[in-house]
Amino acid sequence: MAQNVAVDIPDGSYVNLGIGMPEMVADFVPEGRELIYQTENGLLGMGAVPMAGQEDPELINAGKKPVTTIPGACFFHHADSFTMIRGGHIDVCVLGAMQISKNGDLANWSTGAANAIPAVGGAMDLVAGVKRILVITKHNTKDGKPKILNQCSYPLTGKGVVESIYTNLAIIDVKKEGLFVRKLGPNVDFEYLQQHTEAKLFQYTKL
Amino acid sequence: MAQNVAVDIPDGSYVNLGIGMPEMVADFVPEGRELIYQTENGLLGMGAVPMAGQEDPELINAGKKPVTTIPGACFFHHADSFTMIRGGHIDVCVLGAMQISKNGDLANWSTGAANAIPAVGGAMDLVAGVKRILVITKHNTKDGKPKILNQCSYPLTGKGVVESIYTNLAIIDVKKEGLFVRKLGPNVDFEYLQQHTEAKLFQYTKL
Amino acid sequence: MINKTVKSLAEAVQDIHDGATIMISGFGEAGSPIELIHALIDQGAKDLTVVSNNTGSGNVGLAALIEQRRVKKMICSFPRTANSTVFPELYNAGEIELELVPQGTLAERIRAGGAGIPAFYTPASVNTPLAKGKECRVFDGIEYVLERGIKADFSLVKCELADRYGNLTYHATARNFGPIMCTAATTSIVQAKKVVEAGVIDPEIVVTPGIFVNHIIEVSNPAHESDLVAQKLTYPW
Amino acid sequence: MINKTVKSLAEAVQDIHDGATIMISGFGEAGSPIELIHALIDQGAKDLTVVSNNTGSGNVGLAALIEQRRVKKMICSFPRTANSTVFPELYNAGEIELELVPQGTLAERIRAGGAGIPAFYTPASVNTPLAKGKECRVFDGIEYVLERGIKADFSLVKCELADRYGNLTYHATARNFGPIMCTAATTSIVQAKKVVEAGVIDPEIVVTPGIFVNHIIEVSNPAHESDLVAQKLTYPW
Repeated sequence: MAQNVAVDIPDGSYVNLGIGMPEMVADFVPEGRELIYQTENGLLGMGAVPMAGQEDPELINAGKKPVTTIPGACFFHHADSFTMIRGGHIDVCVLGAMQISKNGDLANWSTGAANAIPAVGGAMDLVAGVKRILVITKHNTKDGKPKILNQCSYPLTGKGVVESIYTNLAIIDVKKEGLFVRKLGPNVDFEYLQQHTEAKLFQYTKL
Repeated sequence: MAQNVAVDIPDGSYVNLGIGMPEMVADFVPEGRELIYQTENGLLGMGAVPMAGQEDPELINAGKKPVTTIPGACFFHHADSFTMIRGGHIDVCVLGAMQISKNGDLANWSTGAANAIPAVGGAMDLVAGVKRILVITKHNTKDGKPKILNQCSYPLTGKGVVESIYTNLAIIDVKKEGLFVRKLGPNVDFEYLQQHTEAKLFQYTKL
Repeated sequence: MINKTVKSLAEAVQDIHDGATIMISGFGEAGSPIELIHALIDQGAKDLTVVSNNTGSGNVGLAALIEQRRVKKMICSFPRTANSTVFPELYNAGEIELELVPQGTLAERIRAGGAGIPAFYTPASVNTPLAKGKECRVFDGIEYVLERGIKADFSLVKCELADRYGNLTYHATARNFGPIMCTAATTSIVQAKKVVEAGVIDPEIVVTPGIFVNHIIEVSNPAHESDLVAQKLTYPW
Repeated sequence: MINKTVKSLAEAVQDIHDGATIMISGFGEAGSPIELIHALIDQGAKDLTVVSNNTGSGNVGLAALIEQRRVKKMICSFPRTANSTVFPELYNAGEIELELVPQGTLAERIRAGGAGIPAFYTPASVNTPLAKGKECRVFDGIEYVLERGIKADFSLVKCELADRYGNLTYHATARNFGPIMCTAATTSIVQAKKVVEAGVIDPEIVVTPGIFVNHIIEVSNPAHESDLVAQKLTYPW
């Protein structure tokens, strides 16, 4: 999945990676491309994971894990960081999802359950401000329920914000006309994919 | 005049000096006091006028004159500069005036004449954001007309913003109850001052 | 002579009053002013409203302040983190209030508070429960929500270098909320890893101009929250 | 490999189109990107809206661009300065538009434009002619005026050091509007006194992060406007 996302990010892009599965995208940058990673806690030019023993507890990413800097990196405060995000300066953001609707609504911050501790972080700013929102997620929940729905039942992070969905079963593009399957995973056919998806899926007509 | 203003600025104050006569206040800081000068074009900790030949055309004050920095100065951009000003962080601002009204309205940016080129600079932000606005001005215009009026005829810079007025004839405090003369200049008596002032003046009753 | 350094952590926090609103810097442990927070625990002020991105972890620092029932309300973007149990327990027991704010909105509200901007429009949270009850407005065909600036009575901030005027630099991603929180508080209280002579910090590289800072205390070997949590320590110890 | 440096001033400004909105850094001559402005004069784009604090002096730089009748509208705070005659003459002849904005409001509108904030409230200009026709609103007993963010198609900015990513530092009070203008333009074009290798500028002292910059051209010996004015030069020369 992470590799499929990485392939779709053009050379020279400024990229923000959400916490968890999205962080893995950085491991698959195709050769010859240079991407610049922004972490909303104040670093542009995030580098690789530090070697053991080299971690600095005050040089971390948005997931609060130790990182390093590339030559040409810079630090800044939170208001400047969200100037980048809200101001439309980040090209691509890769986020995880709890639910995605057929019109690109994203829910990824709260189940809305009464006893859940809601925690939103920067997700709402990212979906409002970044040019392209790519979602990376397991196609179904742990108990086998669809995550790609006609309508999200969880509280929204943003309405109509998702461009494409990368799952373990397929790559799906969110279009005005509906959800279009761009690529099927190995050993996955369209019918199987539709059975595991609540929202109706479409196939691109061959050119 | 400038000396009278300087005496009224407490030790440790952050001070912004307007263009022209207000700039002279910096020459009269009483011994034992340390004041920090902010210039809205991006310097906190403005120092003395540079020695001839030492001027840097890109190290200037709001009046676009060459300045120096004190040890402990810092540079910043315009949005941060007006965070200081608008955000209420500057203690005292000394401004020039074209007209002041009895209730502390200030007009100092435009005569409103049809062929005048209006130029406001940072004056409106300063009067809106700085804690204390002191005005330093000749008591009358070049052709002998009063500048301290019942009402300003020129377009306002700000309404009810002036705390005290320092002229060549007197020091006048703007109070809710009216204009109170705090100090008369050498060889000036109250009647003479009132004759040269349109707005009614009051005397502080002796304690 | 202007000199904003104070002699002890206790002196730095002595004026904090019951019911105060306090901004506390940090994103996770990076930039969290643990020693100042512990001094505040010792000092005793209660019924506090705390503005901070997270709610601390383990039983030290901000989590310890919350555990001592000294915080009546948290304003933050991400109250649950690895090893954070104190806030979730009190929140589920109904013993602490939460105002959840998107991280960028939180940052902008703090900056606005410091910059004399009472309110601004932002696209974040439109069409979500976090915009509920707030004024929405369309500019150029896009919908925005009105958000208010936040000010605080005090801010507690961790920095790298400081001088007697209060000019500050930061270290790496410990910078995060520190610079904007210094602007938004009536009294900004800063712990610096090192206090240097005025003029040592190049005027070009000052991050927080001294005008935004009130009290400075040198804490040359600040603890890392993760170390204290790994040792299962609880403050007060 | 990301490399934002270009080979010539002409290449740097080649995409600027007729009718563009252009932000130009500088406060007086400090920070004014004279060489980029002269390249724009050579390039030919017209009907421009220019956002800049002043209107230039003498017959060089911004004043020369105006003198060439290439600017239809100025958005600025202080259009008359020592040695500025070009703008006043055209303005009094009704040949150029002026939108006068308080300096702090101008800065905040530019910052808002760059930060995705469509509008904000400010106390500056309330009860003055500059608030005329604008929405006013009371927050906590104080009256504010609604101001809109400004974006630009291009910004022309002068800086000190730059690297291939577009990270910038500035010199003294030449910093002024540069950093915020870089954030508010679709395409930011920067003249740097020196272009250095990536990594030379300490990540802690970068003022403008590279994400806000598009094209960089090294101009190692930029002219000072006051020198050119003293020599009574007129551009094009």
